[in-house]
Amino acid sequence: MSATSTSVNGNGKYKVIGTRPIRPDGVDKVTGRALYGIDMNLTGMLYGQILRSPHPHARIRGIDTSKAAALEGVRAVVTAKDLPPAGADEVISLVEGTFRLTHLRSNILAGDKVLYQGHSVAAVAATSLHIAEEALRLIEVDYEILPDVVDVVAAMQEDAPLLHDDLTTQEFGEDSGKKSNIASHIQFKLGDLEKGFAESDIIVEEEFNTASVHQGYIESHNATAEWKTDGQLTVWTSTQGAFGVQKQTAGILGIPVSKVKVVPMEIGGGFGGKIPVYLAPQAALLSKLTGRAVKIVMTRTDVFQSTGPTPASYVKVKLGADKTGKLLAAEANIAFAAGAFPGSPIGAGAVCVFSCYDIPNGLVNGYDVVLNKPRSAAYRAPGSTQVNFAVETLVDEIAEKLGMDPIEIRLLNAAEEGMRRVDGAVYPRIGCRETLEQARAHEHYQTPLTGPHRGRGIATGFWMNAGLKSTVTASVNEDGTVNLMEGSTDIGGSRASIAMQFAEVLGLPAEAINPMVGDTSSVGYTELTGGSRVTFATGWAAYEAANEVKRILITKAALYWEAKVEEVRFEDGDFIHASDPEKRLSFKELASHLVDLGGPVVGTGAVDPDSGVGGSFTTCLADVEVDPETGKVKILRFTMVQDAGTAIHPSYVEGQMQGGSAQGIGWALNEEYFYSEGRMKNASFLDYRMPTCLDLPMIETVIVEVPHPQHPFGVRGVGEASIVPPPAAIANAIYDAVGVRLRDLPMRPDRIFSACLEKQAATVAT
Amino acid sequence: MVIGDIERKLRLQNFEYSAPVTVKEAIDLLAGDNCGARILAGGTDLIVQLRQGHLSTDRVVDIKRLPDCNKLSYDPSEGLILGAAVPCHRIYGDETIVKTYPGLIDAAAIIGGIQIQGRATVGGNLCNSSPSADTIPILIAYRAECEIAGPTGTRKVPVEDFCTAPGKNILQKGEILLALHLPSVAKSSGAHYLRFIPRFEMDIAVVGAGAYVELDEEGRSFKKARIGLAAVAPTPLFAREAGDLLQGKEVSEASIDAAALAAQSIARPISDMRAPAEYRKHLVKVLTKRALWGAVRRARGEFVPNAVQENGR
Amino acid sequence: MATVWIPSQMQNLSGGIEQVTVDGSTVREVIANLDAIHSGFRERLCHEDRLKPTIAVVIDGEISSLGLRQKVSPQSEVNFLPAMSGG
Amino acid sequence: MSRKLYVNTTINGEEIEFLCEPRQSLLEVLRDDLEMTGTKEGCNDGNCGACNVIMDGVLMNSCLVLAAEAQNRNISTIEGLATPQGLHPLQQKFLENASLQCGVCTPGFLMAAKSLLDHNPDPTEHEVRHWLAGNLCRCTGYDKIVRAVCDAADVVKETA
Repeated sequence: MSATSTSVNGNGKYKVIGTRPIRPDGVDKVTGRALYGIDMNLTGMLYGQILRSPHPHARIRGIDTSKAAALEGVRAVVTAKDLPPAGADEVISLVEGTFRLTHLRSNILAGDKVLYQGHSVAAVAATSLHIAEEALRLIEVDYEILPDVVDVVAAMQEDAPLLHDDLTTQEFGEDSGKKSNIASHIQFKLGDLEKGFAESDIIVEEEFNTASVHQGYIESHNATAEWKTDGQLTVWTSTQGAFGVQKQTAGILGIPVSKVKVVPMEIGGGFGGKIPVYLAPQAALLSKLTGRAVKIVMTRTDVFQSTGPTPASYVKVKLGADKTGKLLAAEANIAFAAGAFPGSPIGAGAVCVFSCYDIPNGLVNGYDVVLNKPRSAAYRAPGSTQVNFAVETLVDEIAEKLGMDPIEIRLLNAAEEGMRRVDGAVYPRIGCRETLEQARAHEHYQTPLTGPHRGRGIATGFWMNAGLKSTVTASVNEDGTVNLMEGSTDIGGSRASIAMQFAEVLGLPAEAINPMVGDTSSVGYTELTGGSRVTFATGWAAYEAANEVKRILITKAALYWEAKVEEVRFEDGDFIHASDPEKRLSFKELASHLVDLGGPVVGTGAVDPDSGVGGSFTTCLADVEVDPETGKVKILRFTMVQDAGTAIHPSYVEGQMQGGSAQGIGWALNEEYFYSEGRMKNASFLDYRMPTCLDLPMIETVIVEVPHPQHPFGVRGVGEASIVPPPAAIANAIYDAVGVRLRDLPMRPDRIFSACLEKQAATVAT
Repeated sequence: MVIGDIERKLRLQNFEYSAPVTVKEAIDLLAGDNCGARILAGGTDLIVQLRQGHLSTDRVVDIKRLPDCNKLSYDPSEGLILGAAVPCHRIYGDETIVKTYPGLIDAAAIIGGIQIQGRATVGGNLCNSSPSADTIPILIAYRAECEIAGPTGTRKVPVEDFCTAPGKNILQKGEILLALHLPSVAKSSGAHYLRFIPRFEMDIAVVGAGAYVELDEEGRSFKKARIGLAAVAPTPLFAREAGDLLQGKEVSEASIDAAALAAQSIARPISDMRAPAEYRKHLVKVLTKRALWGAVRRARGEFVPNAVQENGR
Repeated sequence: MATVWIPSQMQNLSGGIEQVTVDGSTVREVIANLDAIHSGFRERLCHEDRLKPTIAVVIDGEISSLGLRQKVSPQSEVNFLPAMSGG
Repeated sequence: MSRKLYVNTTINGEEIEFLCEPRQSLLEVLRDDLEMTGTKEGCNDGNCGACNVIMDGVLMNSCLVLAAEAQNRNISTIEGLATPQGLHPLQQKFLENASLQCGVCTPGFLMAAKSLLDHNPDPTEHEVRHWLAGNLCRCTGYDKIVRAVCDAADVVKETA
């Protein structure tokens, strides 16, 4: 096995940061004790199930639930009429965007129309799961089938079936008043595009399409709700953000947030897909009617057909460069399939499309398009992978046409501090160039790839990362340990990385910190686990909390020595009497005296840091072998280079890079929502082909550390950017192997084989 | 009015469970029922299909306690008796079978993952009668026969005549597949099964091809050949003419290409989520060639690793 | 005077100009002054006393969470972007 | 409604009796009736391996086993992998290698890996990957899982 990771600039400046302690929740997770949302079990709990539309687009003329309600063991049935009505202009503002309340409610229980196959129509609670499911068969829904559209370009046409009567195109803050499936249009412009292309010696322009792909977490969506007669609703669920669930659930149910307590259970993967609520409101309504706790867990088919895929896309890109390879002009038209309701990450797509390069002249048009697919949700660097596939393929083509090394052309144009992006923002210190340089220097790149039908590809990607609000509360125990309560649900080991930042400040071993994830009633407001923000922002909150603990402990030490506060300093983990160096107390010793030193020691960090527009860059190298007779691709070797700012727990940084790489590889080669007649036909882990461990090699990682200029430890988020470049790198590798350019994701064997056939035919013809 | 039909994975409908210990008892249970009892062997297809609502039943008859269905015995003159309830892992765990019927191992060791192979049976794979079943082409190539017991006695049917349509077969009410009989293999013979899937494991065959060949003593020409195909028609196909073409022919690129083209000509695949028809048609040729060459090399005593040898079980 | 970059979709308000320098020590003042020069900006960017939730303000490369209350220095560069976050 | 069946079985070395409906899977009974929620449900159709258990020495998807079939069988689940003396080397190596992120697939991987080492104490990387191919992990890209299994094999060999 090859080495896994190189930490490039590891500077030895820290004691705890950069080490690899065992995660605090680890033992529970390897012994089966950890309780995930799907594991909830309450006394007297009922089981809920959701009836979902088999049709992609239909008007609901009527729903008859009487037979289902009469089935023995069925305790309640709810439909859209059990939700409060919403005004057309009521909105809920969430971190991920602003949504019309009517849209959120009708995604939970369809009102007059179903807008996608899998759209929730009714919910049942019964004494067993089997009975609940039998009851679903007894619900009669009278549908008037309407024409559907699932292709993003088709949905944009004037004659396309309209999903919403009242949807008009928004033009960045202005309502165009035009009825359309195009929910919004955004445009960025920089420099003089025409001049840029006129000065270009080489221009490439192509169209690209990417399929809807799913986040693919292994734990299905779930919610258990108990609505007590005092009006207090408790929801236990797997979520990326308990406060987001609280806000959505309260909004959808029309009750104040204070009436909803959300307990985040352990979460079995999210990747952006566990930000929206899908089940909590239905479970709550059923609980209210029955007076019992109600648990709903989606089937895997439901997960695919009813929850957030990332948008399918149409991307057209034109690039111009001079003879030296300097990019002079760039134009992109991007359409994202938002699904049944507006809200795709089109803004992010439009920002990310040219974000890796210094291009003086640019124009980007982005469109958020509704169509008859499930409402899309965020997926790891949402919007960036789709556009990166197009640009990084074309940059490769320019390099090839100019006879340039693919890394050299990227270095020549690499984004740097002070560069203005097409959206107008100017970069602070970033690590784009460094990831390219490390990739170039890597043994992988330096080792020639030999053998027939083999090829190497490279691509560079970007994700902007988020800051947002986080709270951490720390309480010192008399044995010198610290209980640390945080609001960020832990999907990938973040308890460890937050505890380590806390420990670093106080010179404690990581093991002395006992981190816990609180519910919405026990911890301060904290935004979602997403946007690569937890180690960055919640870590920052931990840093602030640790500093407060330090300040308080200094006063306690002063009290202990009956000295003045100014006489005590903190050094190397010890509290020291400045004028009497004999008086020295370790954290643990001081903690043991706290019983006699007045009030408890509690520190809080509550932050809302600006993340900056810098974000994180990745560069990856992919070696592939293509079977020319079948078009099947085997990944021979894969290396991911990422700027982590500072790697707090390198193992989990590598883990993010490897996981993102694997998802990117799946997106590149085989994953897709396969539609026929408006219906997804492959809604299972059998036919939605996520990579197995036989499909992947070891994923080598190089952590680059270009510290974030503002973060106290220099942390940048690392969660997302690794998913971005793999599809383009693999496309470029396939070209290197067999000489065909793939423009559509996934690059399925049949597509590669067809492209090879066409190339052969073209060669013969000439 | 369109009632909300359910295309979802559900828990199971209710049914009775029986685990008979004699064939007679099993037949009585299956024959006596009104609403279609279902036979449970490994359950890796049945349980999923009941959950999905593709099948329904009021009784599940578990045949794993029937001694006749658990036989796994080889005799050089009689061949192999493969009980219908014998899971894949027992087949590839048997060294004699690995050595004697490498083509069967090729198929038995690629169905699902290890945990599926711990349960799944070749008999169940046949009775599920999916066009894409991995074991059926190689059973056809090996000239396997089905031993079927029913209310009126037992009968034997060539495996290529067993499947009648997707998910349908010749089993009548009350009948059970007890075992498969594979004739003994000739000297200078070899067999090979392979399939095409987009991933490297866990997929359903996009196309599968199995071949059995007997060569002359020098290994230069074909004495006979049989070819079976998966996922290219409503049932697994016996490419009889393609195999017959090879009889007496020299082993060469040309003869094997001709057989592959003949196999391709009878394929009539569909386009679905797993692959487009045209691509499947192309794959038939590629895989038939590869299966024949693999079989030839084994017939010549060359080492062509099967999934067990390649992956170390 | 802070430099405001006008998004291309709002340049109809600025008569096609993409860069405007305006006084103001907060985003609120900058927008008010911008609106005084080129009428319509307040309505495009704000809803009641807040930035529209679909709009983010970036000051010198930092996405601000303070909205209209964000401090702006005379050397500052102000950008308006679509609001977005990650997965 | 069909009558419930009485089943007597052994789970992690303890004799256990339960009543079940014929249509209940072993997975359902483990999780919902016996409250052994360490075994996870990921897909309920045999394609993710999260529900792996070892029955009479054979690795299985418990979602594809009827609870009734557990009669007189010997079943091992994740809850029985560690002993009062400590974690199994596989569990320890999963922790040391950071082989889990969300951890929901981990019990299934550990049971599959246990079954691998029972059959093949000295697997190559390829053999590990092949044996684990029926288990899906979406977080890790499998790298650190494969490393942990190889490391654990070394420990098991040394202590054998």
